[in-house]
Amino acid sequence: MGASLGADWARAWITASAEVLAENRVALITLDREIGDGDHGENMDRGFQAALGKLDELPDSATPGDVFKVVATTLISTVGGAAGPLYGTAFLKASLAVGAEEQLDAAALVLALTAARDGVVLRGKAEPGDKTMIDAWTPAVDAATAAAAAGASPYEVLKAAADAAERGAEATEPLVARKGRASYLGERAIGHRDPGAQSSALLLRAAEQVARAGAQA
Amino acid sequence: MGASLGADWARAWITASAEVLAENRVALITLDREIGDGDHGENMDRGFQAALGKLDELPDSATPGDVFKVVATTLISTVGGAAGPLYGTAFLKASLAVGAEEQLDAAALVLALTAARDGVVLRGKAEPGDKTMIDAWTPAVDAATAAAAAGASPYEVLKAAADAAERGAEATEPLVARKGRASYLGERAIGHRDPGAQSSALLLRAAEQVARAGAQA
Amino acid sequence: MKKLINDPKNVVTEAVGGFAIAHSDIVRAELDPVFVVRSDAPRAGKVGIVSGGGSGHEPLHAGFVGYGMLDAAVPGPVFTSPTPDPIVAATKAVDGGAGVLHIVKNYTGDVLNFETAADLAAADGIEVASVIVDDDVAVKDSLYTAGRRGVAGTVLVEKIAGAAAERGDDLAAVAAIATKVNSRVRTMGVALTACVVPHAGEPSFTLADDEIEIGIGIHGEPGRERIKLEPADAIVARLLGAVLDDMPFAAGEDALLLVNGMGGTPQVELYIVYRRAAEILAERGVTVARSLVGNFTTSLEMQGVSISVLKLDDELTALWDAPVQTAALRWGR
Amino acid sequence: MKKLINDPKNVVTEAVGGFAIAHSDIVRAELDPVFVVRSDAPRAGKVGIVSGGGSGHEPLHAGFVGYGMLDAAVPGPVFTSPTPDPIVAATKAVDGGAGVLHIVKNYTGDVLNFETAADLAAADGIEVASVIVDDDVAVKDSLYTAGRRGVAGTVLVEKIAGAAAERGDDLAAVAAIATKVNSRVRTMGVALTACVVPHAGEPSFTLADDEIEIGIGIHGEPGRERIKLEPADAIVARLLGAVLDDMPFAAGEDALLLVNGMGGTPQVELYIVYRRAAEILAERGVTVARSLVGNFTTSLEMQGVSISVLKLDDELTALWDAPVQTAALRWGR
Ligand SMILES: Nc1ncnc2c1ncn2[C@@H]1O[C@H](COP(=O)(O)OP(=O)(O)O)[C@@H](O)[C@H]1O
Ligand SMILES: Nc1ncnc2c1ncn2[C@@H]1O[C@H](COP(=O)(O)OP(=O)(O)O)[C@@H](O)[C@H]1O
Ligand SMILES: [Mg+2]
Ligand SMILES: [Mg+2]
Ligand SMILES: [Mg+2]
Ligand SMILES: [Mg+2]
Repeated sequence: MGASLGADWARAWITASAEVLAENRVALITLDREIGDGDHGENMDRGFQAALGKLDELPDSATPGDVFKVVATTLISTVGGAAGPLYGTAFLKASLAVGAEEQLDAAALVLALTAARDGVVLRGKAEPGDKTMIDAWTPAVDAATAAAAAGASPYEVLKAAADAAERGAEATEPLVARKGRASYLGERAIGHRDPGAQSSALLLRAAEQVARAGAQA
Repeated sequence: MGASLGADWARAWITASAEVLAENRVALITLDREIGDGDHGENMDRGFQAALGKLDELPDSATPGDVFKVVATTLISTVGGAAGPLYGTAFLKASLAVGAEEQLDAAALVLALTAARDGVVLRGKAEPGDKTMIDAWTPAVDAATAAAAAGASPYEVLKAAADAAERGAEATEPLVARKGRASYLGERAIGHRDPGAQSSALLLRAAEQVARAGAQA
Repeated sequence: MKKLINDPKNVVTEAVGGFAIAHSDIVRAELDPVFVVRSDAPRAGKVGIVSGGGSGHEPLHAGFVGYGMLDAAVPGPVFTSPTPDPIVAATKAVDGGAGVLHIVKNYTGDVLNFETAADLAAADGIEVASVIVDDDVAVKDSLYTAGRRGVAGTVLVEKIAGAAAERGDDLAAVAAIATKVNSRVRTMGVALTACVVPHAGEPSFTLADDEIEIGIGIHGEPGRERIKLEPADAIVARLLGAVLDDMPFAAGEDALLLVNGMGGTPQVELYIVYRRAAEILAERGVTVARSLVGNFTTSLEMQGVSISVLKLDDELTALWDAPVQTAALRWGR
Repeated sequence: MKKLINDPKNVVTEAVGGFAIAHSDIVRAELDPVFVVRSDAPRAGKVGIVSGGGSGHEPLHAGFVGYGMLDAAVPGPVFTSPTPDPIVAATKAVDGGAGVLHIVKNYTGDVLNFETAADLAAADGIEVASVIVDDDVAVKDSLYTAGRRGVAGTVLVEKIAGAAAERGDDLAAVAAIATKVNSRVRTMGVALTACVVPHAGEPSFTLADDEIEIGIGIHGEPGRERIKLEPADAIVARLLGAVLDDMPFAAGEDALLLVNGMGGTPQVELYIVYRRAAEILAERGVTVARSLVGNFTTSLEMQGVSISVLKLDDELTALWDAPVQTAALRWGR
């Protein structure tokens, strides 16, 4: 079963996400320039830097759900574009899913990931294969669910999610887009990775990495 | 003394000028782009093409002065820019200078060239060394005057003028401009030949060449 | 990247700040959160109209705030839709008790953020209606896209809805007029060059010296088709052809013809395009009853143009002609 | 060269043709010779005002033909002053018996061609006065140059002289007002990119990716100094500094601040420049009483900006505020 993940992990995740998004700012801008409007890296970087600032304002007693909630409202009020409402809703739904739990076990993580994904679908109406962040989230949720069912630890659940999200992001490359700006391009979107799927994979990888660091510590 | 030059020469001169300006259209545009606004070749080409068309409308009885006059009014009404009024005035004054003469001898040619140059100065107020077409015209007038005084033929007068105009055009290269658009550039005009001086040299060379062709025929 | 800017992060606030000083007779700007609002807002009993979206399309939208048009504009970062906060703040600032119309260009980001803002404003007791503008015929409106984009036709929706609000129409009526304009306007654009988003620092796409991009959007996103440069008349035939195929006109019908520069196109070129477009319409028996030529919905310094045609009727023509006093569109006062 | 044109030789006639259709409520165009004239010209008893010059500076001058401003505009080929013929024709077309004012930018070609036209019109019994505009402080006005160039300040001369003519001033008075405006306005510009003249097909100069040209004219001619790109605020300090050095203001004096785009500059950049210029004037105690921001005197698609400052007094302010109805400047009607 392994150690469950608490607020420390949640905070560390957001911190690590802000770092990885800052590092990948230009890469995400470049992906979005190719099939969108070139702002995704800027948007995500702005949002997670803002979220980082908000973490400090949380009381020591904050639960993982509290962390997700402040991230949600911060992303909604700082990111803008399509990604702002979508990621904002994802974190909001995840926050609701985990409630006031102090520690998240594998099952709770699966609930959170599933709620996040469902939130994005609720707002954005994308289906798998539409070449959106959903193409990272859906395989991630499936893999996490399967891992948890097979008795994986929280860390292993996140690892399964991150691995699947990365493959999912990669798998957007040959697709024609049916949602978001890339849908205007028709066939010309083929051969380019969806920036939102890529940022989703980066976020889930960060979640896994801080969990691993915690597990090793 | 050599053969004097009549209306045939005047017509042939304008025809040859139109040709040489069409050939040098891009070269003159390039010179003017460097220290002006890049239209001198276009302006001169437009004007002399129009003048060419007007030659046909002249009666067979037209004198050299009639030819110069129709060129003057055509240049004034088609060239525009600085060059239009200046060249227009030059041809107008030359036309007045030669009056109704059927044949121009060396002395008449010197009168015509001097009047043309004085017309340009009257309108443009440029002095030698100001890096304008005057830097081609003034040495041309001086050389023509000297040649005529030494008993040169009309063809030889034009040859002296053309040679001097070419040297004068070349000699504008190291100058700072004090008139026209190039004067806005200050020191940065140094190293560039004045486009109007260059077109003047081309015109005078054409005058010489058709006279030589006539002399040989 | 060569731009007359300071820190790329401050482009929008500095520009909005300058705009508000230059047009202080018409608007004032709020800077936290950022929005531009009529200096006389809220006007009691008048429906308020708010639009917004990513910056970089100026004069859209702030240039259209004023008498007879918008009550407020909410500029997001360059090419990024604003977040709900400033939209809510602008909505509150213009609510005169008769409700507020949101005019939203059809992009996922704009739609989602305005949606959230409308919910939040409604929770505060403000009646909000929303109209989505989607006039771009370059995009197929189908299950397989995010739907048509809102482009230059937005200006016509804003002007005409603004006139309806100014004459005292209620919220439902203003929303209905805006919807009607949107249903009767079609647009198609072309780009000759790309634009550079300040925070990106590099062009959004590259075109060879003899290539143009047909069906371009207004966000520096690539268009649908890349072709070799053609004479202006041939390009106009393509653009206007697509517009008229999508919305056929009967001979004798009236049109408003909008030739919109993308930002970096010289005015002579806009009028060369306008001339041929007007000729084609005349050849088809369509009367160009009203015209608008200029930079109204831009993509920063992009060179290119879009052609919009609005099918007029007497009501729309009268509302178009009604007085307007904004930074970018002004007549009748 | 990528442009929305057909044959480069037809750029001006096609653009003027399109302009006249688009603004047929205000102007009509003559095409042989080419000029644009108010549709109600000549107006009996009113001083006529004619301006003109090479094309490529649009909306200057045709965009300023209409009530309260110019009576006619004479566009030459791109960047080439018109010949006397169309100037004479335009002068005759607007003479309502009270004489005609020629507003001429100070370029050798414009001055000479307008001079000839004035002589010819006078020979036909029309009283003509001429005012030369030379507001560009980038050029030293000395024996060693052709004098200062006429640039964006021309718009202010045309607007204010136009208002004086519209209120019924006689020719001497209108010329005096125009001269007064010219004596109180100064301009300085910068280019980030060059422009391409259609018939030349190549840029007038080339700037490296990090270079800008200070003291640029409006004909794609190189400027006086080439420097490395700086933040907008630093560039504004240079331009406005040169303007104010040449025409110092005392604290408490009123200014009209014109930030003029060269054609290809996005509006956000113009307002960023405007903002800093207004700040600097405020720091010096100068009141920015009136403002104008936009593309008014352009160099085709050049990216860049010029800053003009006009020292206002009550008379000039009132004439500035007077109604104007042209394609490019309109208020009060
Ligand atoms: N309807 C949608 N459902 C899910 N994800 C979407 C949808 N529309 C866009 N996205 C995601 O948002 C990403 C773009 O985000 P961003 O560039 O920040 O916003 P914008 O497209 O407004 O510029 C896309 O790469 C895609 O993954
Ligand atoms: N005041 C002047 N006197 C004599 N020649 C002049 C004067 N001003 C300009 N020029 C000549 O005119 C030439 C430029 O002509 P052109 O390019 O056709 O006109 P513009 O300068 O109006 O574009 C210059 O190269 C110069 O030789
Ligand atoms: Mg994007
Ligand atoms: Mg020239
Ligand atoms: Mg965006
Ligand atoms: Mg010229």
